[in-house]
Amino acid sequence: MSQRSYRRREFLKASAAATLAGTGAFSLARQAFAADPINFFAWSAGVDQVKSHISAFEAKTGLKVAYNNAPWAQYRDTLVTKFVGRAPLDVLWVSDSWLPEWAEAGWLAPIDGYPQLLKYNADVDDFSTQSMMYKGKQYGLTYYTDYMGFFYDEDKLKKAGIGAPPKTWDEVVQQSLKIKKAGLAEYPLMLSMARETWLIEFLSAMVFSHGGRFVDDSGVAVMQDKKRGAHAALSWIVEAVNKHKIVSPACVEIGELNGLKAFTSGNHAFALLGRYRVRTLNDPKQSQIAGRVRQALMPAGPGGSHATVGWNRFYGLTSQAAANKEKAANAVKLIEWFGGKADGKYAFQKLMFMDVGSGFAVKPLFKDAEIIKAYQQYSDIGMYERQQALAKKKDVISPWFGEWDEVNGTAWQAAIVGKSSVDDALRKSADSWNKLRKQG
Amino acid sequence: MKRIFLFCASTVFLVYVLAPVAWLVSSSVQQEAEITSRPPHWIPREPTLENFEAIFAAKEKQVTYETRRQGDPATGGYIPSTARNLVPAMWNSLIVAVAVVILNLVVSVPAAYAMAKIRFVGRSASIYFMLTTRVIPDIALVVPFFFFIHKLGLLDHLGSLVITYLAITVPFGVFILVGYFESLPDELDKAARIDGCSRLQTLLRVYLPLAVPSLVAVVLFTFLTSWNEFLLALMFTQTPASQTMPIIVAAFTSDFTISFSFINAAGVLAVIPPVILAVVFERYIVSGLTAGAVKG
Amino acid sequence: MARIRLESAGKRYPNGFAALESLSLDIRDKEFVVLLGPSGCGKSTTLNLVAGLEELTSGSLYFDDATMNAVPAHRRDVAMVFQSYALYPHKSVYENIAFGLRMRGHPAGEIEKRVRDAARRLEIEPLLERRPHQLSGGQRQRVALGRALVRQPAVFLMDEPLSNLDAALRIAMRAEIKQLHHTMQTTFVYVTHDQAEALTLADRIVVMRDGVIQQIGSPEAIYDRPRNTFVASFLGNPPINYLEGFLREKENQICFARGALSLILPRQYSERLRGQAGRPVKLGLRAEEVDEHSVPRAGETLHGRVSSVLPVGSDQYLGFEVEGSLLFFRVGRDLRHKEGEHVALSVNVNRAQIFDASTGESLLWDGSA
Amino acid sequence: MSRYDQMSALGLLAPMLVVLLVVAVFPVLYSFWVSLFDLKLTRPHRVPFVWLANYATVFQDPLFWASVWRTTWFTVISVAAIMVIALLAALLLNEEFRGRRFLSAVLLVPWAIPYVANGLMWKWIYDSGYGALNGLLFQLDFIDKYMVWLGDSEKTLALIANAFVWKEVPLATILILVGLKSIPGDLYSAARVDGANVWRRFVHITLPALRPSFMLVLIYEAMMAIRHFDLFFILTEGGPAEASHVLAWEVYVETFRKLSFGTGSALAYIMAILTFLLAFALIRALGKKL
Repeated sequence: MSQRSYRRREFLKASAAATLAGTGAFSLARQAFAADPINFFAWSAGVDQVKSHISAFEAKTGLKVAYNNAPWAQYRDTLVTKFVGRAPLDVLWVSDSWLPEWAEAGWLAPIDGYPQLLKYNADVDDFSTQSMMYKGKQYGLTYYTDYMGFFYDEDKLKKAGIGAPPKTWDEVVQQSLKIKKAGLAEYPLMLSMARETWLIEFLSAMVFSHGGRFVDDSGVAVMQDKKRGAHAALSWIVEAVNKHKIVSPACVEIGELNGLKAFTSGNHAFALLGRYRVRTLNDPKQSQIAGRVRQALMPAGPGGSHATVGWNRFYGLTSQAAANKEKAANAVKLIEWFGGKADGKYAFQKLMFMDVGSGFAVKPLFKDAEIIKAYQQYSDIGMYERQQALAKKKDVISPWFGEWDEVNGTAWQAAIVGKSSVDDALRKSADSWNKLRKQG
Repeated sequence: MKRIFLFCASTVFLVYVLAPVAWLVSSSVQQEAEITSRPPHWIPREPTLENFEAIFAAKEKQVTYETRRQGDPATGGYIPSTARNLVPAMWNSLIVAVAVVILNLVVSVPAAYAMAKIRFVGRSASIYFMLTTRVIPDIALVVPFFFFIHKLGLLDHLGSLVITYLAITVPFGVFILVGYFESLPDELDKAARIDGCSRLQTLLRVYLPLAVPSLVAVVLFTFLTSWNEFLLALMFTQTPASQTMPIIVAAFTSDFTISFSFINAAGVLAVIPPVILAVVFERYIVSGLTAGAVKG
Repeated sequence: MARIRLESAGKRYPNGFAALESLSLDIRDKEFVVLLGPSGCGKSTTLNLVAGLEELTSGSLYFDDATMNAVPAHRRDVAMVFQSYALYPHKSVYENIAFGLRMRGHPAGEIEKRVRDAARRLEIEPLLERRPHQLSGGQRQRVALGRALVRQPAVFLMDEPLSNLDAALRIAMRAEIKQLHHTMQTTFVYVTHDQAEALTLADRIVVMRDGVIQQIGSPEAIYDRPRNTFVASFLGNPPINYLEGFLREKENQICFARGALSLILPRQYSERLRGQAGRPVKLGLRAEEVDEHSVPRAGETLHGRVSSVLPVGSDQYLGFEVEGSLLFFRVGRDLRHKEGEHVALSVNVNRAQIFDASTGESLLWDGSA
Repeated sequence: MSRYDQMSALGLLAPMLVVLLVVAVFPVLYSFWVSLFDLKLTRPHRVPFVWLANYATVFQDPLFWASVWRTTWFTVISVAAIMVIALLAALLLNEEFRGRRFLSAVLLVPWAIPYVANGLMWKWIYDSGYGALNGLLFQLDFIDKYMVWLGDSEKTLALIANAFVWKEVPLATILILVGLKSIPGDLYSAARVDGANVWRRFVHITLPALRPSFMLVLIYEAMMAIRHFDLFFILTEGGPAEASHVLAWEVYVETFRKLSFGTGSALAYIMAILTFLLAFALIRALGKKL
């Protein structure tokens, strides 16, 4: 054996071991995919409801659905990674917040070419349909529509000698101080100001009820304008935390979920929460203040109204599915099954409402006797409708929303914890908006 | 006098280390009503294992209108629908960790032996190179890794984690092993060569059996690093098929409606395997690290 | 069984340090050669080159007629014993000894037999199942020897194998190694810095310094006819004494002169030293070359003062001041001198060495081994 | 050294070199390349080459400098606390007493715990509504009402640092313990003969002998603190406001929240270089060769 071949063999022995081990690991990791199912991705809400409805769909059509979900908090990151990585994905839940961003990036396809889907617009609240439009095209069918509601603990108000819930934010301060004084709650108002996806909805509700806007109709930032409601809204929060001490300084670390829990354990008298949470609030199994929670119209700021923010989550169709005729046809069937009628009924919307309490935007269901009966058990359907009529869609939805939202959330928090003045915070947020807008 | 002092110091130390964990365990077996009491119940009055049962009992099954669980996940005792992902995620973590451990050893053992025992041209350069790569913060690797993993088509695959974890574990493994090999006498190397071993045989038949303490230490370090890694897994895995334990646990903290005690239960489960490993192999960690570490 | 030849062997490290410049050495088959020198002289490097643990950067190495330059250690038929024994701590004594045979693919039966034989011969049979850490230093040394000898190699290399043993054991092991060489009938290359070991064991000694061979020769030749002061100083205990002075010729006799001292050098030196009167030289006198019993004769006597008397059991060392220089002699213990006493000592001029005062080269060197 | 050794060394090193080239060197170079583009994932169709504009953007952003400062602060307090606690723990474990083995096994618990679990554990301890910290202080009468912890921007960084320190102390303790064990006992005996008391022995023998261990702990823990991400993600997401917006979080937000890979890469690159310089400076300043 020559020297050279000898050395080579040594070398090969060493490296072969490494290679073998490497390939072994990857084959282990690789997942086998079933033959072309409809890939459906959602956040982890109503999982059992979705699954049961899928089972019915599969039984009916013979198609297979690969359903996966991710937590709401990681949903956007996850989906963007999937889009960029071209992971197989056909139908997905989309939040109105992300529509411009995802449509601009070419990840979502409009559904204008599918009359079998568009026909459902006739049954849907116009406000909800508008939330699914971007640049004149419609990108889906609604999965759930809801708004930010104002809730109060009737017992605490009575004990503090308060007859009626507050109509204005000033009254919220006065009543809170009374409740505080009576020792009924340290921080009467639960306001969740943690940095999470919910924050923009809380902020929008505050701004809209103060008669304000973040941006005007032409898309120019107006939040920094002292005469507009955003300034008043933030000033009110800052005073509520730092001057009146009716909102906990911990609000910047309390997310929507923890806020909900704090409210259900009876720590607060007032709360801003998604309307659908009222079911939990009045459920004796989950809430210590069950049966005592009432909804009131969003308090109005000076010069404001009882307006609140409404939102929409919908079924979207990916561009990769739209590009393939067969895939698109199957995906559209699934969208219709969920977002439209299944077997001639709005079955899924009703299922979600009955099981979970999720809001819907298909108007015929408002007349559904079972739904009315179910809702009246824990809340007032009249109030539900009155407030929903005053809901507005978020005005900051844009392709650069995600990036701006980071800056904006930080700025509001900075003002709340006293690290920045209200003026500076809003100016910073507005500057960021205008800069991003210019960059496109 | 000294005994008393040592006793007090040990107690302070024990409390510092164990109290937070004890609180985590205590919280994991409390019911939701109890866990929200103020001040907290340090010892649960009505301990329950329902969180753990939910995690292990949860099985993937056909869900129809009839078998669906009604109500928000909340009404099911605050146990999220994703509870069933935890056990598979622990399997994922295990698979990744084992694969990384094996590959790491295959890569770093020969390299460490060469650096410690062979005086070759480029020896110090390769040592510096290896150490330099350790200094790069892993978050700086995320973007290039992302494109790299994307190119390989491994996004949302365990393979992406195996590859990227090598980047963060190999330099450390080599570092520890080089130190340990250097502490073993050179003459053993010579003796083995004279006895007829090639370099590879010298490594496998003489040094490897002698390096067991540091091998165990490297295996443990690598295993725990992989098992515990969060940032890269957060970036490169998106579905339960490939998500590892830390991702699923972190996801619980941001789920819609979830009980505090459930999160703590998930935390307890995440903690148990690595803690058992570490405590069982405690002896090796210290002795395996020593030779490498002091030399630096 | 092999003849080992190094031709102009050089070893230069990447950092530029030259351990060996150009070394030529021809070791005969079955010869016992000792490489002797202080640390850093290149003796271990030479051994490693022969073993294949290091590679020549210039020149050639042959085993018999085969070039070995690029053959790695594990493919050479050599065995080696190390100063630290280098036993495998994780293997039993048996496995330590058997390992080399296993690696070379000997059949199991033969391995068993050879290991048993070696163990019997080295009287370590009862230890075979032990681990190295359960052995004494001497036992480890035997195991290390056993590991080398079972191989029945063509070349048997030893790198300071006895340095870690205590003095008594060292003497005993020397005898055993010598015995081993006789029975094994193979080529031994032995590295040491201990001149006594070299003198006891070697067929030929190679004295090295700074990577250069100073002298090669039989122990007697090296001891009696050192080529230079370095070699002369390195062997002998207590070391050789030097007196600086001049050569002088009178009455057809050649003398060494220093001050009042004049020693008549033996006749057989005349041929080499004639005609160099006045040349500055160093006289080398080994410590044992005093003859305390003979009557002092002119030209063979040192007159001086006893400055110290150091008994060392069987002998005593005498510190002796002559012409302003201090010399040490080894004399019998029955010779009763006192410190400060002036005496005359008769020296054996027939074994005196003459070196050039500046270069240290022997003026008696005739190039013979 | 021989040609055989040279070749076999390369052969043995090859797998590591390949791995590190692929998973460390290539990414670092590629990262620089990416940082020269205005690359936003949400705008996949337009990716202009912008030279060093991303770096200019980063350096002009006050948030960047603020996060550098916060990272420095976090690192300094964390490493200082780790060194002190680990030294005390190591001195304790260096004594011989019953239960020492148990204690050193327990010591490893925080080290083995995943950061995510560590994070949610401390988040729950710090919880302003039901957390153990409030509960304990309240029961001991140190506070008369529940306090806000992580939500208080004055306390956030220190609280996160505490969680970090808790988890990092074990490894640092082991490293220092190893140093302690390597001090020859003769030194202490000699000092005792010379009449040095406990404190003087500690100052004149123990501390100087621990220098290499301290160096290692200092460099290692500083590197870990600078790059630390997990706790910031789990505990505060950089908040409240910007109170815990450190460099690693900034990189994350820029890259994966804003999906701006160009500026994200520039930031990551700057961070890598800063880390590298710091490691280098520490090694040089403290005169230890690696």
